[in-house]
Amino acid sequence: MIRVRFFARVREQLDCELLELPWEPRYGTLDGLQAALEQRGEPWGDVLRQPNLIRAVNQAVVSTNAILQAGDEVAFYPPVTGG
Amino acid sequence: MIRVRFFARVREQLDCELLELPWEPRYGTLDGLQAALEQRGEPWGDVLRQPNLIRAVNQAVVSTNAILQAGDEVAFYPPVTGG
Amino acid sequence: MVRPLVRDRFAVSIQTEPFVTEALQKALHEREAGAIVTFTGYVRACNDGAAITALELEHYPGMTENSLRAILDEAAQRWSVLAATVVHRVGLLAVGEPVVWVGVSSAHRGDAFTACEYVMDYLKTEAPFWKKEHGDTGSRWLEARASDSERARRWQLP
Amino acid sequence: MVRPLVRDRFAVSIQTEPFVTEALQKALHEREAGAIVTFTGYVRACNDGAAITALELEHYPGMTENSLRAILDEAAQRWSVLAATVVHRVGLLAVGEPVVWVGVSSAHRGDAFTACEYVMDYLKTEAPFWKKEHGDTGSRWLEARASDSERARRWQLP
Repeated sequence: MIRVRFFARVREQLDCELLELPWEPRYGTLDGLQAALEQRGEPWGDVLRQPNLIRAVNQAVVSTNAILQAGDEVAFYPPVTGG
Repeated sequence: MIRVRFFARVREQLDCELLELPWEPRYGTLDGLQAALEQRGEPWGDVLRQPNLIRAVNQAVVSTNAILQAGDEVAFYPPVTGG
Repeated sequence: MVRPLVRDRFAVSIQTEPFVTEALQKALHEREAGAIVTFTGYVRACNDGAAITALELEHYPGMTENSLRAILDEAAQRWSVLAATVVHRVGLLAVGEPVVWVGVSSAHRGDAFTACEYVMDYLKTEAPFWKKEHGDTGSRWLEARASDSERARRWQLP
Repeated sequence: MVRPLVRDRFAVSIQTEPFVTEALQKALHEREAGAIVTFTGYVRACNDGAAITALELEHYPGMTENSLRAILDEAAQRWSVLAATVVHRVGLLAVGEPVVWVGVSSAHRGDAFTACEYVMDYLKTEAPFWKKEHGDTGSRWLEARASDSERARRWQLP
């Protein structure tokens, strides 16, 4: 299984907070997972292609592509605005 | 009259907190006042000739010489160490 | 990166409840501390000209705490810090309420000022919190500010 | 230089009594304030290797207040400051006791951090306070530090 979380504006736009996906080989990279999610149709494609989207794997920000394994937690969110 | 205050180490070295001097023409400048005080004998000469002595006239620091008038308040003190 | 001796003095709290700065500051103080610098961030009545009625704060539980601890660890490696605390509130906050508190204690003031400002600049750009403003004319998610990114970049080592 | 509208929000207190930082900070807060930065200085147990039992603080009544107000005025002219307070204790203080508190409120954190640090740097080098340390091996007046003069010089305008 792979767990995918969405936060803030991204969460609202997708109307989705958490996906728990049975493991598939196409989820073996972060880019592969994102492509699979974009293929779910609108609004998924537009929302996940927005500029400045932040991606985190196992609660650490990833700035390029990354290898994923079953059990990983991935998050997509907009630039942070706390403080 | 001219009022002369001493603070901290300078106060202790002179064993004097406040002088109230009847006005004399030789007190007409800050340097003149200091020379007159230094002539009071030891420890006055040594203490007032110490490096880094700060001089204030009417509660404002003065870095060179200054004109004094009857009624002025002059202070001599070491570099400040508050905070 | 496990550094238990240092970690003890570094505290992070994500909470909905208000905080009492006096108590937080007292907990930071110790015999060798000559200086404590604190930052408190508040919900402002007005932002970019829009009147605000409330602020809603979302975060990424787990990652937020790890992110703040990593920022404190980095500050403690770069400056001489005796203890440091970050408290950040989440949920719905009214205008005037405190949102975040950062306190740093140090032997001398230079380290305390610098480390406190560093923690705030990285918290603003790295810790996964998001603000949604509620106002008379509706609600909107805040946009990240370029000025915050620039402030954080000042701290990058060559 | 009379600026009554500004002066109202700038408070200076020289006192022997302890202070409560929570109350001081609350008095600084207003609806437009997004940030409050505070500095608290404490009596350290140890200074330059010598064990301290108490610290005695002398000041120049009248000049001290004027000097601190002038420093706050200058800070308010150079940065966007909503309100600022300086509290400085005098008399005999035990190890661990707070000596000085500086708080600055501003719309944004950059101005609050900078103005607070500026006030402390000038207080250290210009306000007429003197510290005498009492320890196991006797008493001594503290010497001014060159590092404090250097910190203050950083703020000089060209």
